[in-house]
Amino acid sequence: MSVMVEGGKLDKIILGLNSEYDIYAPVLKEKRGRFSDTDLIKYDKISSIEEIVWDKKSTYSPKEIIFPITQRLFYFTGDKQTEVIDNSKKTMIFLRACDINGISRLDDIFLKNGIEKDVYYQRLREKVTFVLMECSSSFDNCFCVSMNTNKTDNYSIAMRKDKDQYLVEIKDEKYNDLFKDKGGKVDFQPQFIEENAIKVTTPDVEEMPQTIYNHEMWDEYNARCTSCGRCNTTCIGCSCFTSTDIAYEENEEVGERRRCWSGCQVDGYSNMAGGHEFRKTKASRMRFKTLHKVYDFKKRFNKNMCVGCGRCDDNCPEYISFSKCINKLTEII
Amino acid sequence: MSVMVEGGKLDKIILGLNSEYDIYAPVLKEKRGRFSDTDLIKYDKISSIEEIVWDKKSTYSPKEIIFPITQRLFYFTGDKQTEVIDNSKKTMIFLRACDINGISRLDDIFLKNGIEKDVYYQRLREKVTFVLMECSSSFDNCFCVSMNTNKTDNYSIAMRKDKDQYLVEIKDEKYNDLFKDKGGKVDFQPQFIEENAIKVTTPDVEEMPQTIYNHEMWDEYNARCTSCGRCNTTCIGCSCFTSTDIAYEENEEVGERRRCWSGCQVDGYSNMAGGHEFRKTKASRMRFKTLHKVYDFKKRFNKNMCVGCGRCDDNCPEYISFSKCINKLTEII
Amino acid sequence: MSKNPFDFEKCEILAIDILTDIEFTFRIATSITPNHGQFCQVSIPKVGEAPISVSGAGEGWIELTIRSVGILTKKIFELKIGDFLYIRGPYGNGFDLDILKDHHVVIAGGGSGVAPVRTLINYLYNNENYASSVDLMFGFKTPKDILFKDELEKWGDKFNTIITVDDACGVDDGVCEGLITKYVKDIKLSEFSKMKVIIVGPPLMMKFTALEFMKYGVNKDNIIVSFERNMSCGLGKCGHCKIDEKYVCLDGPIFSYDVAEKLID
Amino acid sequence: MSKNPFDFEKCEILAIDILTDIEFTFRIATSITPNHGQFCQVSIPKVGEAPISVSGAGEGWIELTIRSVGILTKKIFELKIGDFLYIRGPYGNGFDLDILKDHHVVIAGGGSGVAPVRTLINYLYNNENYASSVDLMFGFKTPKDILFKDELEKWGDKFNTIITVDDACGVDDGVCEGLITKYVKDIKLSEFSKMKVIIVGPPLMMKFTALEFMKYGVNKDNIIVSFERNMSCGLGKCGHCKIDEKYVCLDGPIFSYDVAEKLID
Amino acid sequence: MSIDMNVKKLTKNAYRVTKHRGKTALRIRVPGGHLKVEFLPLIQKIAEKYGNGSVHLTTRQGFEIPDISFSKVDEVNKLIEPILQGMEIENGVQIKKTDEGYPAAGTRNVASCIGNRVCPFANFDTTSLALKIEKNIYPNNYHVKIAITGCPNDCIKAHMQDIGIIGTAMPEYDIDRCIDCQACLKNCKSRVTGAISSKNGKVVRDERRCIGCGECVGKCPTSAWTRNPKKYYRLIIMGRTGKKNPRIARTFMEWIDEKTVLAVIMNTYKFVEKHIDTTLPKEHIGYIVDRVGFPEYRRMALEGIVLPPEAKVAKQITWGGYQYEKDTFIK
Amino acid sequence: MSIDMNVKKLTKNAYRVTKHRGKTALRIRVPGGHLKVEFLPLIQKIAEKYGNGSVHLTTRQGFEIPDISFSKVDEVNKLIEPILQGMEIENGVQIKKTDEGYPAAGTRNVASCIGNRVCPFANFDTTSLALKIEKNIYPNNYHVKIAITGCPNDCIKAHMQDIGIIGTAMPEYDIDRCIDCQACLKNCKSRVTGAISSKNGKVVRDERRCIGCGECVGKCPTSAWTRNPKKYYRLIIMGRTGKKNPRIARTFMEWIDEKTVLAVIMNTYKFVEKHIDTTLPKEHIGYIVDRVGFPEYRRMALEGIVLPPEAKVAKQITWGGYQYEKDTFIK
Repeated sequence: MSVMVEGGKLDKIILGLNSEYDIYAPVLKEKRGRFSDTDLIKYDKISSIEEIVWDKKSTYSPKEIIFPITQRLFYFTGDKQTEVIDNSKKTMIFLRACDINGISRLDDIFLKNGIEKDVYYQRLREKVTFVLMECSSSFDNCFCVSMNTNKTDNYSIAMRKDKDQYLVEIKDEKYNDLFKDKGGKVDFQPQFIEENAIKVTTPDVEEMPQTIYNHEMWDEYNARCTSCGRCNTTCIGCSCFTSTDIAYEENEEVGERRRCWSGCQVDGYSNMAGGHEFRKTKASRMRFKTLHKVYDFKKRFNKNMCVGCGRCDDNCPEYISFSKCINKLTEII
Repeated sequence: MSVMVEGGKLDKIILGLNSEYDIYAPVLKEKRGRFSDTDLIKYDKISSIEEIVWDKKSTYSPKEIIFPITQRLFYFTGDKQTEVIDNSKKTMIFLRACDINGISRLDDIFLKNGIEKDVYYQRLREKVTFVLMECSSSFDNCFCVSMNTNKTDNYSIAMRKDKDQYLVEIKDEKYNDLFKDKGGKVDFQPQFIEENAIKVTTPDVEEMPQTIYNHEMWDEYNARCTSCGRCNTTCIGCSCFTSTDIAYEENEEVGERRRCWSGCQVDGYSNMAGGHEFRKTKASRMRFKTLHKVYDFKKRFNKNMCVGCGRCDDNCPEYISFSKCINKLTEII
Repeated sequence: MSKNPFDFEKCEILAIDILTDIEFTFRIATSITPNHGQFCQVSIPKVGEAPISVSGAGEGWIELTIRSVGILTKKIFELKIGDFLYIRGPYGNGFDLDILKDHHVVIAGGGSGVAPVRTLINYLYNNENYASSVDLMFGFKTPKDILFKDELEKWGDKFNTIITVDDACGVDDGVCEGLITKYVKDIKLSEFSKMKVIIVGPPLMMKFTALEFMKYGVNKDNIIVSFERNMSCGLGKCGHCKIDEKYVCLDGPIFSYDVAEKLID
Repeated sequence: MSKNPFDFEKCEILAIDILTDIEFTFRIATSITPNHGQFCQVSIPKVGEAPISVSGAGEGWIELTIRSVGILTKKIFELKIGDFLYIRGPYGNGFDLDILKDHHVVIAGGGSGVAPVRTLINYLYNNENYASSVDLMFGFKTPKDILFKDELEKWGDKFNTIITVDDACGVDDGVCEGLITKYVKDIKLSEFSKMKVIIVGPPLMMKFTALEFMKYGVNKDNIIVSFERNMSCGLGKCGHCKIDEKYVCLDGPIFSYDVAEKLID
Repeated sequence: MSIDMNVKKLTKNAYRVTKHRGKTALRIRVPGGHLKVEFLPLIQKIAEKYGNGSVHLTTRQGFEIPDISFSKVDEVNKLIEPILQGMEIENGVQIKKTDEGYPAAGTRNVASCIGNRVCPFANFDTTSLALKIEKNIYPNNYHVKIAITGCPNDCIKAHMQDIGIIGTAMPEYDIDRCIDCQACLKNCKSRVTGAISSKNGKVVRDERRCIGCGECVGKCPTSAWTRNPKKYYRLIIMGRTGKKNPRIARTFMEWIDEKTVLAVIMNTYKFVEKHIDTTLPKEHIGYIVDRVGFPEYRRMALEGIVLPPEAKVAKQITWGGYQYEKDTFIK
Repeated sequence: MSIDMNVKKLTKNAYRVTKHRGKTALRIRVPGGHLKVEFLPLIQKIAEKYGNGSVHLTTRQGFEIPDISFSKVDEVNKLIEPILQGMEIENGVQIKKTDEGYPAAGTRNVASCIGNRVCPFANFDTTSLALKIEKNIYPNNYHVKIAITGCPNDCIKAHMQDIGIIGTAMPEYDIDRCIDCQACLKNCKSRVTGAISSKNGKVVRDERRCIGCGECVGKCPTSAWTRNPKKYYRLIIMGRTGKKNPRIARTFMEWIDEKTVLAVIMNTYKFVEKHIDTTLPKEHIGYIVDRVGFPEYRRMALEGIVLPPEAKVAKQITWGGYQYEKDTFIK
């Protein structure tokens, strides 16, 4: 069922949903950008459809909703340990096709890699309803089409903003009631981006030639990359984390085990206890990331990790283009 | 007798004269000007005609030759006093008509004012032979014509520089021999400036109206004049001095009485012992100077003190124009 | 609610064996029965967690040989018998015993690389005819760094055992001086095709030892290595131990050298 | 060689009369015979030279009343009888005695202005009938500033003498309080035309005293003033004492008020 | 006619007395240093027609056009009318007679670094503040130097000014967004004041050590650090070069808002007005403060101001700098 | 295509990474701050065509043209060829490829006050020395800031530079020309260091107190004071703003000649070359000196130099300035 709903009415639906759902969407945080007087667009809870930013790409992906930047695993109180169990509401996430596809990569790791499921992820993930935000046009640095992530049918609701009106497809019928009498039926199916300005060809090999390991193509990144890790933190697919135990400062008897995002580009990520660092150079880290995103993940999960959202390129302070790096790699092979 | 002499030959004459005469002329002191990389033109002993600066006005007048800036009057050695007596050679001064006329003002003060002659001045003055430097054109700020000081016949020799040649009139026959066979006879008489760009009218009154004393015309100088005293020190006519006794630092038993130039514009000039200052304001000092230069000196000596050399205007760091001040005064009366 | 794989077991410390200044073996009470070469995530709550190879196992206990290299291990070293360690696991694949059966097995270890193969050696020691022949080669930095001295002596009774030190420090202790690669030639290398070489130790030691054996004709696929990485979750989630498409905590730490050498990190 | 007018005479100090804390009279041996109102250039070599009015004169000596206001005078005050002062002069015009003859003479002095008229008063005192009548008016700041006290008393015997102080400091000493201008009215002012008024003192005192007398009908040209300037060379060369076309050291210090008032400084 | 130029008037007209007799140089203000290039042809024309074809770019971000004859001053003043119009009057500066050149020169061009219109480190739009200040204080004959810098790096050298305004950021920390990459910590340690330390896998900011450069925000890959959207300023005062006692400006106020900055500046002028020794040629504000004392300056500078709650004000200041001899200020 | 810009190369090309994604700003050097106005139209054109129609006048006396797209950098580089030609190459700077923009940006534009081409106080032609230095040191990637000021008044703020060059005058006194007006004394006392005192009706200059400003010469109405025609310089070093330890430069050498100034600068580069910690992003010279120590800097700076006899060199330096916390340099 598809309907055309006015913003005001949509807000009422959202208000109604709020008792059951935390609704997340990309919103604008005024003057919270990296530079003064610049804004930040990130995922946060909304209570009005007006809060959603449609015309710009968010800096951070929605992954932090289901894979929080900091996530407590256990609390320790004296000798006792308590598993931290999330009791939050269900979540409804407004997001785009690339990010929906991105979340499937997270699912691969957290739910399918190895024997065990990551229960912390699983618990959050299971609460999620996807609301697809239709992309009216390709943003800077997007290359979803090349990555086959421009499309998805993995959503419950899809939406297009048309000035003050919203075209809504309710794919999961359980949401039909919500929209009943809220707008006229229309013939709406979300459209997907069919072409990006940026086109990427991923390496199409069974096995990466060993020569790539020390290939000079990586060398430039030693000088260019500053290991800031933004390509990891803004990536929808990056799922690495580091666990830490702490005792609280106010009472050392109490503490927690938590995990935080980490990333292969960040200093210390590949350090062993004792100090050995496997990937010391920025070139080696770039190689690791690149191969992971467009080669070895695929060997394991039959799809590339990278979904071409382009956030790495949007945010690299050193203007390193990942799409260009992929193409360079492919060309070399 | 007039002759045309080459520079080289003139130099030989000068060398010949040097045993008997100190020859003074305006010379260039490189980079010794008030501002860095500017030159100073002042009177000094020369040994070559080449050293003479013809095309610019000297900053300081030749008065310092006969009225030294610092002149020792007595030496004191223990209880003894010794009159300082100048034993220098005769002097020959290259100078212009205005300065020759200016020296006549000094003569008025030092030799004619009061009953006594100033012997220190007299002794130097009596040694002097004037060599008139013909002005080929009026310099900036000159107003000799207005002051009737553009002409003189008070010289022994007159000279015009004509590239490397010098036209010389030997008016005092005792110098004829010097020039014999040194150049061809010519028909040369020095020409005098007949017009200046600047024209000045001096006040033509028997007695200055009392209203001038507090006239507002002086007020502006309170703000403008900085009492630097350059109009006094560069003036050919200013003859004021201050006497000082000192004991030498190395031996307080020995000392000297000396006199130094002073000037009505300089702070402290009109101070009494005990502190009373007769002319405290710059306006009053400007009034004093102006009236002295173009009014009261004339009452006493039948000629104005000012000879219109314009050095005060050349050198005033505050760009106060004395010629303009005179005209203003005259206009007011 | 699903079982939480991050959950861990509280285990009493039964014995502490001080091997060197910085290497202790802790025997802890647990019912887990790890394979040879597997590891556990060992922790002290509020301090941290680290992957530690199981270096011994028996009825109701395992042994963990721990090297003091960081905050957690320093804290562990402060524990006494009767205190507790917290573990989860075992993780990783462990050695495939089957492929060793009736083969000439060479086990080459460098430094604390001896720990993960200790149970395997003891198995071979206790099952004398499982392998056709066993050679042991262990390299340490200096004589005082030698681990499991008593057992090395014991093993030496049955197996050809070469112990080397990089620097003998002037002590003539019956050990050889030099890298173990130097002594590969001293191993009876008659039956290349059937020889199984297990190498455990630092990355470069493993690489050059493997190359040395290959020089003598041992096939890559008969060389087995054990990777050390900072396995953290042990569950294939956290990403720290990933090399190429492999997760060391899941697919390793034991790899056939022909697989291992091709992994692009 | 011409005679050097800057040359000076070495004179022994014969007596020192301490008038006030800062005013001493030095009697020095010299053969010069100054006119009333003339001054000398007094110096200590290596210290300096200053113009000092002659305040007394006799056979082979003169008196100089000196006020300690600067470095030189301070040094002079350190001298003792038998030490030397160095003088040249006398300089200036001095008073014209002739014009006073048979006139009613009023002498008004302020502060150290008394010094230059002291010899003149003593002349009039000693030649009682030279002037037809003499009034003296002297103003000082406070009672302790009063100069020539003994002589004032002596003069008072013959002449109508008014002594005023700006501030009596509470002492009732027979002196009047207030500026001397206040007491001009107390002078017998019957014969304006023949009255000669001599005023010596600070510039403003002279000006206002002159105006006061003029108010009572005294003619400008019957008022005589004495200028204080920093006469330095005493010879009309150095310029310090010049006012308008006048050189105080040559043409003064004594001026008829009708001339003096017109001078534009 | 001989030159009779009241040079004090000339210098107040933003011309200077040069080394060359009868020649002057015009100083063109560019408040905040930001210039529409449409004014360049006029500057070029004046330099070519009245000057010597060159300009000097001043360290206060103005143009100085040298070698103009005294006699051409009036003509040049008429010509620069569009500059006064476009760069001063349109910005709100009150200039009555627009064809008589600059009405004052004592208060110098308000300089500013390029600010956050361009620079990634700047914490605010320095040029805009410069224009606001220019509007408030110009024309004025008191010799006051003000410069504005976008961050504590102080590229504009505000530390050498009578009044230096430093844009500061109040960094806010979302502990749950922090991934302990320590980029902020390392940067702060190596390039700033080491105000960030590591604690339990997160970081902690020592607010008494933080100088508000905002670099932690720039370095943070997760936006755990963001700037409080409010603008904060540090005010440093009485820095100077000069021949007597060159010294760097010292902090007078921290964490104040723009309103306070502007108010303190206006109060500073009142302080000058009240305390300047007019017997001196031009007593600079720093020397007035030295003479009158910081407490009196502080009192007057704060008069009528309600400080924002975060604001901190120096209770006393130790100035330092060069003192060439022990009696530099004992005379 | 996605932007893949090696920003390190870009910044070495005198462009900067700005706050705006994909936009840069070009910095045009104006060595010595003196500019022939014939270059203005080109600057205007670039700003209008490639930028936003505005320029920023930098505190180092250059132009910064903001808002240029990364993609236009090559085009702009070709356009500025006449500027490189006229302002660098003609001045002797070696630039191989003139159509690729500025070859380096680390060593900043050599700034100078207007100097004695105009200013009556300046002791020498600052711009000419700036050009000589530019020729010797540019292009160079080491981050070094040099400024030149004509007199110790330091209008250019040389006290905030790595290397500040102060033109000094050696005043010479002709006692017989002195009329004891005390103009020099009063000025020196009120505006400078009080190096002149009165003695026996003349004045005496305390040469250890004199900072060589030359103002006594300017004040003297009789030319009793004149400048020794030789040029003298004071070299002050390692001043800086920055977030760590803002401080004024301190005197390294006094009464040196131009040759020595140039040689010390070249030696300073050798010092940087030898001691720079290349693991840091760009270690500024001042911090290298802090780390390595002044004695080593002094040793290398003086290497191979025969000092003029009047020269004086600091044996040690106390730096001072802000140290925000006691452990600013204890880490």
